[in-house]
Amino acid sequence: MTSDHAAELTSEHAADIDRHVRVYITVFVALMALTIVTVAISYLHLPTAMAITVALFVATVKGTLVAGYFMHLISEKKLIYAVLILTAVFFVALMALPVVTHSNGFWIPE
Amino acid sequence: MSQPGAVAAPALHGAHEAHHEELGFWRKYVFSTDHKVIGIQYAITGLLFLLFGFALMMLMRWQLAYPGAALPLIGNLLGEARMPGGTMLPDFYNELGAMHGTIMVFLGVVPLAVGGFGNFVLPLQIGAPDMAFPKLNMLSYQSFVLGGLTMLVSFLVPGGAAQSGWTSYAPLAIIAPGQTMWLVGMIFLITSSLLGAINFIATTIQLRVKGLTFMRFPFFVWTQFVTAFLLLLAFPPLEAAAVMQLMDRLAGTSFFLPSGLVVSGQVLAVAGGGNPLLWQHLFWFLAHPEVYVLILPALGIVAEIIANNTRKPLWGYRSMVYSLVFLGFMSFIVWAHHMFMTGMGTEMAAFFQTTTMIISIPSVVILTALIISLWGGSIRFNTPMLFAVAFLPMFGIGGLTGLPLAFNITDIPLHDTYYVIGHFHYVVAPGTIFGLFAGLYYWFPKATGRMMNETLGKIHFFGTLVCMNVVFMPMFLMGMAGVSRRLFDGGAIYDFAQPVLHFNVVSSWGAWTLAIFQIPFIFNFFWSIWKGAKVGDNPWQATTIEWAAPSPPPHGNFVEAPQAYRGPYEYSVPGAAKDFTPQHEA
Amino acid sequence: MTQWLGLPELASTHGGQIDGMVGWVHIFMLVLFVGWGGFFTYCLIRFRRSRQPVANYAGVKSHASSYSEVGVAVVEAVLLFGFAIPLWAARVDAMPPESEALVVRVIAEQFAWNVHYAGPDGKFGRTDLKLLDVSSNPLGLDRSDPAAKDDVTMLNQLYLPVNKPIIVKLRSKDVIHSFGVPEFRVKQDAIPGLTIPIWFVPNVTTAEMRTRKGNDAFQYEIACAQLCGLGHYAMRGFVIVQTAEEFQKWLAEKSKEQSAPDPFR
Amino acid sequence: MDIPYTVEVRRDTGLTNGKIGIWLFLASEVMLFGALFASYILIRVGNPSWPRGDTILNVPLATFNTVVLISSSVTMVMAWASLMRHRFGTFRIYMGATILLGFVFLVVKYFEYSHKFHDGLYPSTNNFLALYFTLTGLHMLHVFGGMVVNAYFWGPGAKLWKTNPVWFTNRVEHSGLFWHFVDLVWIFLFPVLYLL
Ligand code: HEA
Ligand code: HEA
Ligand code: CUA
Ligand SMILES: [Cu+2]
Repeated sequence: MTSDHAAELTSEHAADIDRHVRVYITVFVALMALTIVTVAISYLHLPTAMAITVALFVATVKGTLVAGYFMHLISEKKLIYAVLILTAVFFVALMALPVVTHSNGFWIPE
Repeated sequence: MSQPGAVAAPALHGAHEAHHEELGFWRKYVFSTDHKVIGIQYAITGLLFLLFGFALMMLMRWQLAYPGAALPLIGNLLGEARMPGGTMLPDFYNELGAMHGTIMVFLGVVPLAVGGFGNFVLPLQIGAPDMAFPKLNMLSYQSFVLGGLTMLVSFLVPGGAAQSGWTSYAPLAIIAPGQTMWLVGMIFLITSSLLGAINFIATTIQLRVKGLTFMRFPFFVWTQFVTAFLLLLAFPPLEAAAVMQLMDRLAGTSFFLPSGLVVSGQVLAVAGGGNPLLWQHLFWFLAHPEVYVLILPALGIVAEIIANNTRKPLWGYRSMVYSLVFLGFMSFIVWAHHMFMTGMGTEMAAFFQTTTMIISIPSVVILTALIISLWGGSIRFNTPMLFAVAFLPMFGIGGLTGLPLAFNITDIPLHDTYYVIGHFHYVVAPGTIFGLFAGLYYWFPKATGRMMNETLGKIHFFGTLVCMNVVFMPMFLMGMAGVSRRLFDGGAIYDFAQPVLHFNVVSSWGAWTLAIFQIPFIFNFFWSIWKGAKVGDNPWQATTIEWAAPSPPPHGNFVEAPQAYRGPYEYSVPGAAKDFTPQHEA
Repeated sequence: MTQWLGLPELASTHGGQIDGMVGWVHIFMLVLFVGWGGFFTYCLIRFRRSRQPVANYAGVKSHASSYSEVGVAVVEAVLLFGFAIPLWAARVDAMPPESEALVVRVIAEQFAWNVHYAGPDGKFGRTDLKLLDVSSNPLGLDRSDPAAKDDVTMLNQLYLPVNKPIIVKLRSKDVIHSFGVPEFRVKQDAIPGLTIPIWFVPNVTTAEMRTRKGNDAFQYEIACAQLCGLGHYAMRGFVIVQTAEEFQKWLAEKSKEQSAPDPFR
Repeated sequence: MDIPYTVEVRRDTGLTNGKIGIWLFLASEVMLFGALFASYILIRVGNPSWPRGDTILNVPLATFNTVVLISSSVTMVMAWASLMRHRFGTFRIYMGATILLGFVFLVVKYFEYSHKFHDGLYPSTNNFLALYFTLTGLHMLHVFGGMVVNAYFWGPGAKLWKTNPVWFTNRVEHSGLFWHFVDLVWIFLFPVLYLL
């Protein structure tokens, strides 16, 4: 048990923590920039479809940054990936739900 | 994270000799964090709710058998608002129906199968000292109790309990009285299940003992593991839906309310623009996986008991495990087979019919494997085994009658008739409930150190088996004749129902007799806690690790941490000294 | 062939296919149950402890089970792609053109079935929530609209001509109901906010069915199949199937009667 | 009796119980908000006309809040990093900042809400607002929850640092994971509700 403590602490010794911190700062700057970008774009009043794709794209990039670096997903254990992939699959099913509902009924909306 | 609030012996067990720091009654039995105590709390509460749900149903069965007739004695006790002069009012009937479904599913079977058996057995079977997050475990139970109380109290508030079915379909659920408490209760129950699921998965992955690889898991552990994933990922959408329905009821939103609703001549004053189908999608996205949550733990129990009492390994263990995982995965993409009559286009219908057909295959594989496991065995017919064996054909009937429902075209005459009621009761009542009874008889000695009485057990079994079929078999015939479910008068006003109406009487008497045959069980259960025959740690001569612990297991479960050296079901190994070779024996 | 299943008398053209399929599925189920059940019971008797004191570690060796499982899968696939999907497509996609069919609106409400015919002119009149009145005008039909002049509205009574495609346009005013007519093998939820068209061809008149059943009080019944509140159990309507002539006559009379300025309105 | 792998990692999974636990929890949260987003799409697609967020809501204010929440995420990781560097003092500062920023977020939201109510805009007004209030409301609950947990680790919970620094560091990391997730949800809520 104590050996595991040691393992844990030495694996992350000061040097690469400093590296981590530098990364966090860059990510922070990137996120700020992207935030400004989305808002700016929204003022261009693009056609809805366009606007949605752009906004969601930027949001996804931001999300990836947060998940990847702040949540350390770029260097996570396989097991966590497995759980998240499974979740992602069902998440997609959930997102498909409204689309199929609307595209595929033989009823006519009033 | 040491757990002071825990005890060696289960709550039920009076004098126990295990050494540990003495705690006050409350910390010991009520706010305990010991997985065994929590498991037993869950089990008892679940059983009581099962009994309550059954009681509600027996009231309904009176109205169904003798529509409009005053119910002697009990009738008048229930008050003018529900049964004036002993005759039932339609809204009370609807309350009973909705609450019977809700209670049986969410407050009866799930707590007993997952909360009870899962909590008590799973850590023992993987050789763990406790669950990974004992405090979370306690919270989960408390949240469940809160949910249960909310549901119970809802009978007493003005407007009464929910009366829109356990499916709580909008818009009815939004304009009808009673649903608010139901939704709040559901949110508690969902939270409870989510906490539980996290705990089960983490425990299974992290706390299994040395040498216990996934392919050495007892099948029961596998079923609990898959079940936990179903709960974890399918429940949140319903939680979201419940929140939205609450908003519709309390904040006047219209998530599920389209524009231009006219209720009893009055145009409904809401913004509109919502979609009633959204609720159905979100509900069934949970509720289909939920039905597998109801069956899988029972399947696991049955597998354990069959292996133990045939005295031979399960046949095709691997294929069973793969089927189980596949089944769990598929159960997320079949939900719309409950919505075939909502006007689906060809593609969507085709998709969901196909997935539903596909999902029936793994069930067939598992059941077949279990039946084949009997071949070549040396079968002991003790009470747990009787229930376990009876489970197979009963689930068979329930499962097979799922097939005509699974085809959109044949679902047309059968949808929302008693045929559906028959179908799922065969899987949940003589199916799941049998599995759970089997488990109770099987693990009772582990929890208390005492056996339940065999004779009473056999009476309980044969009585229950016969009555269950008397109750549910007629429902298929009524369904075929086209009698809708959720009918206050059991279909009495319809001409086309007349030829089958007498079956209502048959079912009802079946149900009441069924109740009588539960008395030996209830007596047996409590009597054996104190008076049952004392037995050793491994009365069934089983191989899985839970039997390595003393009965009842002390706090921390095992005297010294066990290890797994082989697969779970090494019975009658050729050349072995005795006819069982435990996993934990080097 | 499906009397043995206890399905109600059949009175629509497409119903035969449904019954046939219900029959075949149940035969399949029966085969499975008997097959598996047989093996099951044999095992219980043959391998009881007294007969088989020591278990056989290996158990079954043969792969027969895998074949039977494949068999099950194949049969299910046939039922699915051979029948279920095409038949449903026929129900949904092969809707006859409105010109060749009788179009009726059925508007469900707690707890009744409102029926709305376009009348001789074949045009449905305007309806408006504002004009709606529970007793006199449950549909909010605007009689001032020329198209509405000859419209016919009924309560819980659906008159239909025999052997003619019927398109029922289902609606609901309040909650979800379900329009089910057992003899026609028809069932469809009526969902507020949506208009759902379904079609069928009734091929047995009420009169004929009465003689067939030897019951001259017989009526085709509309049974609400979806829980819709207190009155769900009593949400019962009637379908009266007549010959084309009888129906035309009935419609003409009704239309005259209802378009006539009526002192009580 | 001790539960194994609460502090040290299990060799074959390379994880502690807590790490798995929190990620499983986040997985369920993904499905929760996923269902809400799905509902948003379905209801939006189902409506002939849908207002652009910025015609009803206050974009600058929300932009500010986005900045606040993202910054709080950074201070959160910094808090964890300082523990990894055994700098308890800096941890206290960063954690304090995180809680404070969360508080600022809630205050701003409070003003947004009360302003809406003042203009007679309620959840019942239309489905856009219904979704707006439900989604942001639920998100605010999460922010609040995160703040409570963080406050615990800033205050009483910090005692653990003395007795078992590794464990404390892990717990802070886990509460951080939750906090980042809440931030992540907002990153999607913001454009979806305000900009589209
Ligand atoms: C434990 C619960 C459970 C289980 C396991 C199942 C299993 C299945 N269910 Fe069921 N179902 C419910 C619970 C369950 N169901 C409930 C509660 C409802 C109603 C909800 C409501 O509306 O209130 C419902 C409703 C329901 C519907 C909607 C009906 C309608 O509303 O119109 C459909 C339609 O496809 C369906 C299909 C199936 C199928 C194909 C399976 C398949 O998984 C079955 C696969 C199994 C087999 C094919 C059996 C194999 C057997 C053998 C091989 C022979 C064995 C024989 C011997 C041993 C002798 N179910
Ligand atoms: C797990 C789920 C479950 C279970 C087990 C049951 C069990 C039973 N159900 Fe129910 N039922 C539902 C789930 C369930 N039901 C659902 C979801 C609906 C649909 C509701 C709706 O329409 O919305 C429904 C609807 C329903 C109807 C249709 C009502 C209607 O449509 O109007 C009927 C009718 O007879 C019925 C009957 C029964 C009967 C007789 C039992 C019997 O089998 C009961 C057997 C019970 C026991 C054997 C109890 C065992 C417990 C003990 C003996 C306790 C011991 C206690 C201690 C030791 C402390 N149920
Ligand atoms: Cu209308 Cu039930
Ligand atoms: Cu289902």
